[in-house]
Amino acid sequence: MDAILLQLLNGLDKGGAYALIALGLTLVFGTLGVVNFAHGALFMLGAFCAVTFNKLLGLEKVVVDETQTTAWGTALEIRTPYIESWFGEFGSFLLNYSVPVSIIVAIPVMLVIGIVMERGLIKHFYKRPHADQILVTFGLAIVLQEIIKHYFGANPIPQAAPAAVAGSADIGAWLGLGDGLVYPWWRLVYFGFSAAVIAAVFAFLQFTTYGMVVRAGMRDSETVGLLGINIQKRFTVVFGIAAVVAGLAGVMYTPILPPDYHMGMDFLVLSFVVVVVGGMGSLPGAVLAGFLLGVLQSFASMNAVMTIFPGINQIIIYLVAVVILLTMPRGLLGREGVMED
Amino acid sequence: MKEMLNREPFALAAFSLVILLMPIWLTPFGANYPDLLQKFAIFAIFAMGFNILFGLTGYLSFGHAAFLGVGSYAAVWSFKLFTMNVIPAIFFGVAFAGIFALAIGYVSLRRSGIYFSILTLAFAQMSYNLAYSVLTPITNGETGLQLTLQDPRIIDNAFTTPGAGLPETNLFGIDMSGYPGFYFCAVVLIICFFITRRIFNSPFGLTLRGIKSNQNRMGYTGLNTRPYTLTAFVISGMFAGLAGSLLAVTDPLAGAERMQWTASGEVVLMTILGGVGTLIGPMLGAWLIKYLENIFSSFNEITLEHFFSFLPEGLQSFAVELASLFVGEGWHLTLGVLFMLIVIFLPGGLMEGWRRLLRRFSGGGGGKSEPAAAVQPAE
Amino acid sequence: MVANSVLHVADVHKSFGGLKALSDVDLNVEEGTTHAIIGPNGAGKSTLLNVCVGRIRPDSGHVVFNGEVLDNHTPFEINQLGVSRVFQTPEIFSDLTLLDNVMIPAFASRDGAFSLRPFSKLRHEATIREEAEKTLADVGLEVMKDREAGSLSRGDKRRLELAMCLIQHPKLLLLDEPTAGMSRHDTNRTVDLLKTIKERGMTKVIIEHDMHVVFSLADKISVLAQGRIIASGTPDEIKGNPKVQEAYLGGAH
Amino acid sequence: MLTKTDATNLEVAELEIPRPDPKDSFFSVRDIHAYYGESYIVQGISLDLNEGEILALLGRNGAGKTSTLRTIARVDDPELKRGEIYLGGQSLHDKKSYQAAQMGIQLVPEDRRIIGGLTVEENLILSQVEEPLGWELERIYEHFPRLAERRSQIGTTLSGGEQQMLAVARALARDVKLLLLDEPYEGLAPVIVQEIEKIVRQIKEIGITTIIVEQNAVAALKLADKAVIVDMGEVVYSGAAQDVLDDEDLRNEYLAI
Amino acid sequence: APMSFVRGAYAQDFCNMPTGGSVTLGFNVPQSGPYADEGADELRAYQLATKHLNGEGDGGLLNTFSSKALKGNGILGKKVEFVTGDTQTKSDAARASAKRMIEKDGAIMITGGSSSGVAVAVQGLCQEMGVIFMAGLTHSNDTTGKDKRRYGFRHFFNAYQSGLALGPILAEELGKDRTAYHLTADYNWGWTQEESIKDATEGLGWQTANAVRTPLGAGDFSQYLTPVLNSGADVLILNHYGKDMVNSLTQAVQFGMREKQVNGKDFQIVVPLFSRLMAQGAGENIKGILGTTNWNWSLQDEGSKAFVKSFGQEYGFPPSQAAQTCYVQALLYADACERAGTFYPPEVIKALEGFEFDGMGNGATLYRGADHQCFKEVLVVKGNENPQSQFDLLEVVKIVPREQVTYDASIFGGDLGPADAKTC
Ligand SMILES: Nc1ncnc2c1ncn2[C@@H]1O[C@H](COP(=O)(O)OP(=O)(O)OP(=O)(O)O)[C@@H](O)[C@H]1O
Ligand SMILES: Nc1ncnc2c1ncn2[C@@H]1O[C@H](COP(=O)(O)OP(=O)(O)OP(=O)(O)O)[C@@H](O)[C@H]1O
Ligand SMILES: [Mg+2]
Ligand SMILES: [Mg+2]
Repeated sequence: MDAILLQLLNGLDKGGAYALIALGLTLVFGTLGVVNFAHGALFMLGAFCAVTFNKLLGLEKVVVDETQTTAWGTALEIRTPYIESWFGEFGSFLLNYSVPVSIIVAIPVMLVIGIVMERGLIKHFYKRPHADQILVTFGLAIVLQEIIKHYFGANPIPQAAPAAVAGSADIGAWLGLGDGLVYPWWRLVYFGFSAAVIAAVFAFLQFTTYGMVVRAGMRDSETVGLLGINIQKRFTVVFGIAAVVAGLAGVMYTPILPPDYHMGMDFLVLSFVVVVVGGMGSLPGAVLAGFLLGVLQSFASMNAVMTIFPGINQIIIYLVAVVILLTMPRGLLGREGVMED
Repeated sequence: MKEMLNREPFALAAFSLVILLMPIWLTPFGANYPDLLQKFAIFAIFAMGFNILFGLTGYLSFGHAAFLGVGSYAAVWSFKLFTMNVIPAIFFGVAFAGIFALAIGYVSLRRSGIYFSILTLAFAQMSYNLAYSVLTPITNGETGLQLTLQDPRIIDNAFTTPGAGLPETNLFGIDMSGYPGFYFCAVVLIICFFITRRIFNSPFGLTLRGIKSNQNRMGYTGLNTRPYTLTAFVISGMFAGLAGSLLAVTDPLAGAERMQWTASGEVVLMTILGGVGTLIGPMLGAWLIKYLENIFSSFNEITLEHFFSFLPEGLQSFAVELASLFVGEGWHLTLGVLFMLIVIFLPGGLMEGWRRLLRRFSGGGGGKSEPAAAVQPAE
Repeated sequence: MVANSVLHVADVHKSFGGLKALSDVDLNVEEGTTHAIIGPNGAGKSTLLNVCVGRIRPDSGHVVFNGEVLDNHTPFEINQLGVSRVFQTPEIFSDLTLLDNVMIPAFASRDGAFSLRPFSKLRHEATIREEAEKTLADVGLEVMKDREAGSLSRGDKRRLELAMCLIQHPKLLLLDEPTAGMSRHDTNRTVDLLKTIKERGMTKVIIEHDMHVVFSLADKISVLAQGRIIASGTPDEIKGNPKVQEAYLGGAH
Repeated sequence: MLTKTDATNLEVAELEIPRPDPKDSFFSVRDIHAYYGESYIVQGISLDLNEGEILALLGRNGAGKTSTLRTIARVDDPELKRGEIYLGGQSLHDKKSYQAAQMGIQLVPEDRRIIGGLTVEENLILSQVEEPLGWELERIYEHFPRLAERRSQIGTTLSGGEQQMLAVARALARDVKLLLLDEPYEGLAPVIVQEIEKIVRQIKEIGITTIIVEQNAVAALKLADKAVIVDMGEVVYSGAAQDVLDDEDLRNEYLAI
Repeated sequence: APMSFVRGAYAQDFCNMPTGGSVTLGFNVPQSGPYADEGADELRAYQLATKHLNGEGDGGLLNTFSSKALKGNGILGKKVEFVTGDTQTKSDAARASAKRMIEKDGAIMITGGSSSGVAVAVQGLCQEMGVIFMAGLTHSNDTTGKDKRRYGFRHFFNAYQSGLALGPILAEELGKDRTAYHLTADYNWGWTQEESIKDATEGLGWQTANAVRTPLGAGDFSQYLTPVLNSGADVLILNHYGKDMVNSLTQAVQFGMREKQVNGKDFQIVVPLFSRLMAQGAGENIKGILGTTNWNWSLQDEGSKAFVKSFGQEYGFPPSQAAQTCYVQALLYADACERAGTFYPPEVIKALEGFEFDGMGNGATLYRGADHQCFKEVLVVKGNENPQSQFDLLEVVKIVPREQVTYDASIFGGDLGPADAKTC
């Protein structure tokens, strides 16, 4: 029972991450009609926003101590973070909360990145075949990745969650199921965060006229233009939002997964699967699929299940994808006519 | 002139000449060594076959590497169980890939567009994951399936006594490593080119193009699209299996990573880079990517210093610094930049560039000439 | 059922949600005749054709073609039986040349629903090619035969689609507003063309809002309104029918 | 930007330069040339219209009528490479389609272009996102009861004629100064044609300037004040509509009626 | 035939016999992919080795190496040159770049790599082509076990040795009454690692609660971690490497496993194979975690000190274990050629087989002839609780003597195959 509850939590948490990444993807994919292979790279850039912010906070004053030497014979350097020497208490507070605080930095940065990307590149590809979109965004993803690799190396860079939420929450006690049932605080925070972001994006696109215009523009941008609407500008905004959502997903994921330059590619395929299983052009579909796949993946990894079906944990996502796509022609909630040809 | 170029024997002869003379004309590019030449031929087959599906029907498969992998495994098993002769290996490689493609295609082709792509991707990823772990007894997992001294090799062992080391793949006694391996692959490539050309120029090919253009219309035109797309899928799967078995022929090892999505993605990129739906574009794309992967990655600072040694000292180190971003460990960056440049400036891939060149040299088309240049103020 | 009926629509019902697009539609098309269907917009005319070619399955009722009940036939099977259709919004192969556009249906009617023929050379399909060129000439598009179909003007796309149907020599040709958007000149040409086809004995069902076209082609006219056939008869009978006047023709005629 | 142009315009008016100025007439197209990629389609067309006039733009299939309208509406394709367009003294040739629409140009396209996935009502709301607004929804529904019935149906599942109504209604939902109608009667039953004709007359009474492209030349000419016939992308006749109706040779040569 | 365009018309005794004044070595390291940083460090080590072999720099380990055959004048008087390639940590790519170095650049020896799959694949290739392969970082038992090759040599230790070394220390530090839970990367290396550690710990009297296979590159391991705490186990053993290990360890710590008490004992995590780069990736979480490593820069023997000094002065930071093993491999090959007096591979192989040496770190070392595996001291380490610098991540708990990690060559099977020279 406990095990199932915990796996459910795992699944929801994982699902939150999938949904959040897929959400941005499906925005540009299902809404603007662009197959964006650079979406994973945006996720990665978000994570590196947190890394950079942390590095900036952690910039150190280097004092060379000539009296001591290192094992390889050079003078020893003594380092103290500037921020601590300047702000004292508040400095160490900032350092401690660097991951959540870096959201404030990441939002404008990702927005600018998204807008520049759309204005400079993607915009010219709205009318081009999907094949061209794939090639150009894949190229872009590689370039972004290599730039990050050049500056940060290939090794993962760990980011700590704030000390206050670094430990585990005693869920068992809350639910009256006795102790032994603990779950990391940060993962609960992540789940709450993804739910909030998803809800916000939803409300914006599904229930506002702005969202309706964007949906219309994706179907037929020429006609929408003829109705006096500057659809290009709105596309840019939507792309910016997608970049921000991906970036935030990346920022908040860093304490769970130490980021490295390749993490975007690792998530790319999975997020495509999530989007398509959810159904093209459907935001709720992407979210639903994200949670569904997350939960099923968790349950498939339970020992009891794995002893019955060896290796099921390796293929569960794809297996579910196949079954869903074969039983439901357009995924869970897909709209007719979107990316079917 | 154009008529002559289009004539079948001429086209074939020209193509064969170019392929067979690769060891010579690739010398200035530093690409004239057997392994890379073999890869050029093999991946050209892979991409050409992929294009039969993607280029003609518009169905974008994201799982073609699975067939490549199946072809390789089948070929290596043929070497292990039966004989080092490559003919049975290729036969099994193509046959198994074909059967596999038939099964996956039959199911996946129930959907179109992105849904089809993801179905193929899912099947390929399942194959990859299983090959990497659970199916290790068949695939030898991460290490990859290799020849061993304990292999039964029943046909060979019935006629000859095995030597001390591992035997080499052969075509009735001719070793298939090195240059002979390349020429063998080249001949297979030429045959594949011939087949592809025939498919492109046949009613079958035209029908496939019709499916790409307007699948809906096809039905009301009295054509059953499913068997057409399935045939195209199986043919291209068999090309992939052939390429996979040739990989095993020239180098008898089959690894699971050949089936990973990145490998499927690579052939997609090759095809788009060269020019979707063109006859030789995918081949050019394959060459470009393989060239970058093998040659650009090999440049290191020392090679660069040599290269820029004609420059004065300061300039030289600057040039080396700058260039080293794009070669050696930076070769991926070159690849990414190249993808972007080509697709931005040559929509339609390398073949588009070729067409533009031709047009420039043949002095532009006829028709009405342009009025004076635009006098439009910008926005 | 009439003895020489080619197409028999029996008691067909179709609704979309709450909307009854077709109710209780009964229709007989006799061999060799041209049967026009007219009616106000949204009456269900196109829906009726959709039912005939298998694009839409009726909720109840049957379509019988040449004695064969088309309940479970897919569109391609229906076409193979000899039914071709021109759509209201042209359905063509936009990125192929006009010649290719016409050759594909030609292959379909010669080789059946599926034929591999991977090794037969296209260039050698001389007879088919000739026929395709001739058909394009019939509709007046021969000079453009190597253009991409997507770049045609709208009237030309219509004519191309007509050519695609004609080359199949169907037993039954269904035309959904074949002259809409055509200039007077081209409309007249098309009418002439359709008349010659009639002489060849092809049966046609035609939907048209252009009364000039209807009255110069039709042997029989059925009027559809709100999913029901409200009148059926010879052109003269229809012209005189007050119900039709009110529902469809308005004061103009 | 707008105010500045207005100011210069005023100055021009005050100076009263004698040379013919395109800005004098309400709507003016000066020698436009437009291309689809490399094919040269609109080959120097000029038009002039006063406020409240209706112009019938006639010609055979493929003559370039649609292309001309699209160029005026400033759609990307075909690309305008040379020539000038003015509406109410403001230049249009340097604008994008959405800017042209905000200045009061409305194109009712030949294939109607109802937006998929949106209901009838949403299609109408869409044209009221940006100022300036025209008819309110109630008024539209009053004139097109058919649309009122179908308001929550997905727009693309309407029958052809219903779609045509929606396309016209969508244009009226905006404050139109120049209405471009591309074959508005196509596919419509005679009763509806009369209905739309009525609307066009009403539009005329309100004083909206209109260019109408129509294969049913007689119907169009009866409505129109002026007529222009194009062939192969060039103007071959320009004059009063009544003259075309009267001149049989002209009709025979270009219109086959 | 075009062969004559490409290859000299002269007869060749063996593949890529050096004929001019120089000899070319092929350094095949991961330059892209997850191990790119490790590969970069390996390449640094190789460049340093080349310098030292050619008599430049401070001579490095040439000074401490027990064999004095190397003179700093290249190998057999020929200047050492090198070519590089990118393995991408993929077997196919690694073989392709090795082939390029052999077929095009005329490399006489291939060395490097940062994973066992690649090592086995390239080693097989080198056997076929008759080119000696000096493996870089590869820890799987198979490399010198069932997939061993006559032309392949490994200086690095293996999973089995990790088990042998770690077992007693675990008993010492954690007690004999423990229950272990394994999370194992679901591929070849993971399995051999799991098996070796399981053998070792069960030999001590530990129980094994469960051994669960996780897919390679799972990213999020939460679904495998949650069952651990309720399984009755009090030790978690992570048979993961690279990114997998960084992630699973980070997440295990997040799940509160370091603070837990199970069966009245502190819950513990063990990572059998450590590297400094991995420790860096796991950050704070590595503190106090036990594991083994091949070599660490804090070692105080003469060889290690000399290497750290040369490397640190050249690049400004200390070398990783991957760098050390690669550097040593390059020198050992050169030395074997000198001692054999020829580049002729069968002779060089003979010179390496059974070779005993010292002064390269890890004490006295044997290149065992039976399986081409090196036997030397193995380090049991622990994540440093109070690092003095950003490189000071591992603390050596114990140096396990060579005898204790020596095992019978026959237990893994395999066959070295013939040593005959090939022309290529
Ligand atoms: N897929 C559908 N879903 C919902 N309603 C539909 C669908 N297809 C058609 N309709 C409705 O059914 C009715 C009949 O449509 P149909 O297209 O048959 O009309 P029509 O007679 O061809 O009209 P027109 O002359 O204008 O083309 C219309 O009111 C239309 O809105
Ligand atoms: N997208 C396009 N690309 C290339 N050529 C085009 C394109 N659209 C139209 N054309 C060509 O431009 C010419 C004019 O087309 P246009 O649509 O303006 O004609 P039209 O007068 O509106 O004809 P219709 O009465 O048939 O609608 C035609 O020859 C047509 O083939
Ligand atoms: Mg209709
Ligand atoms: Mg038109």
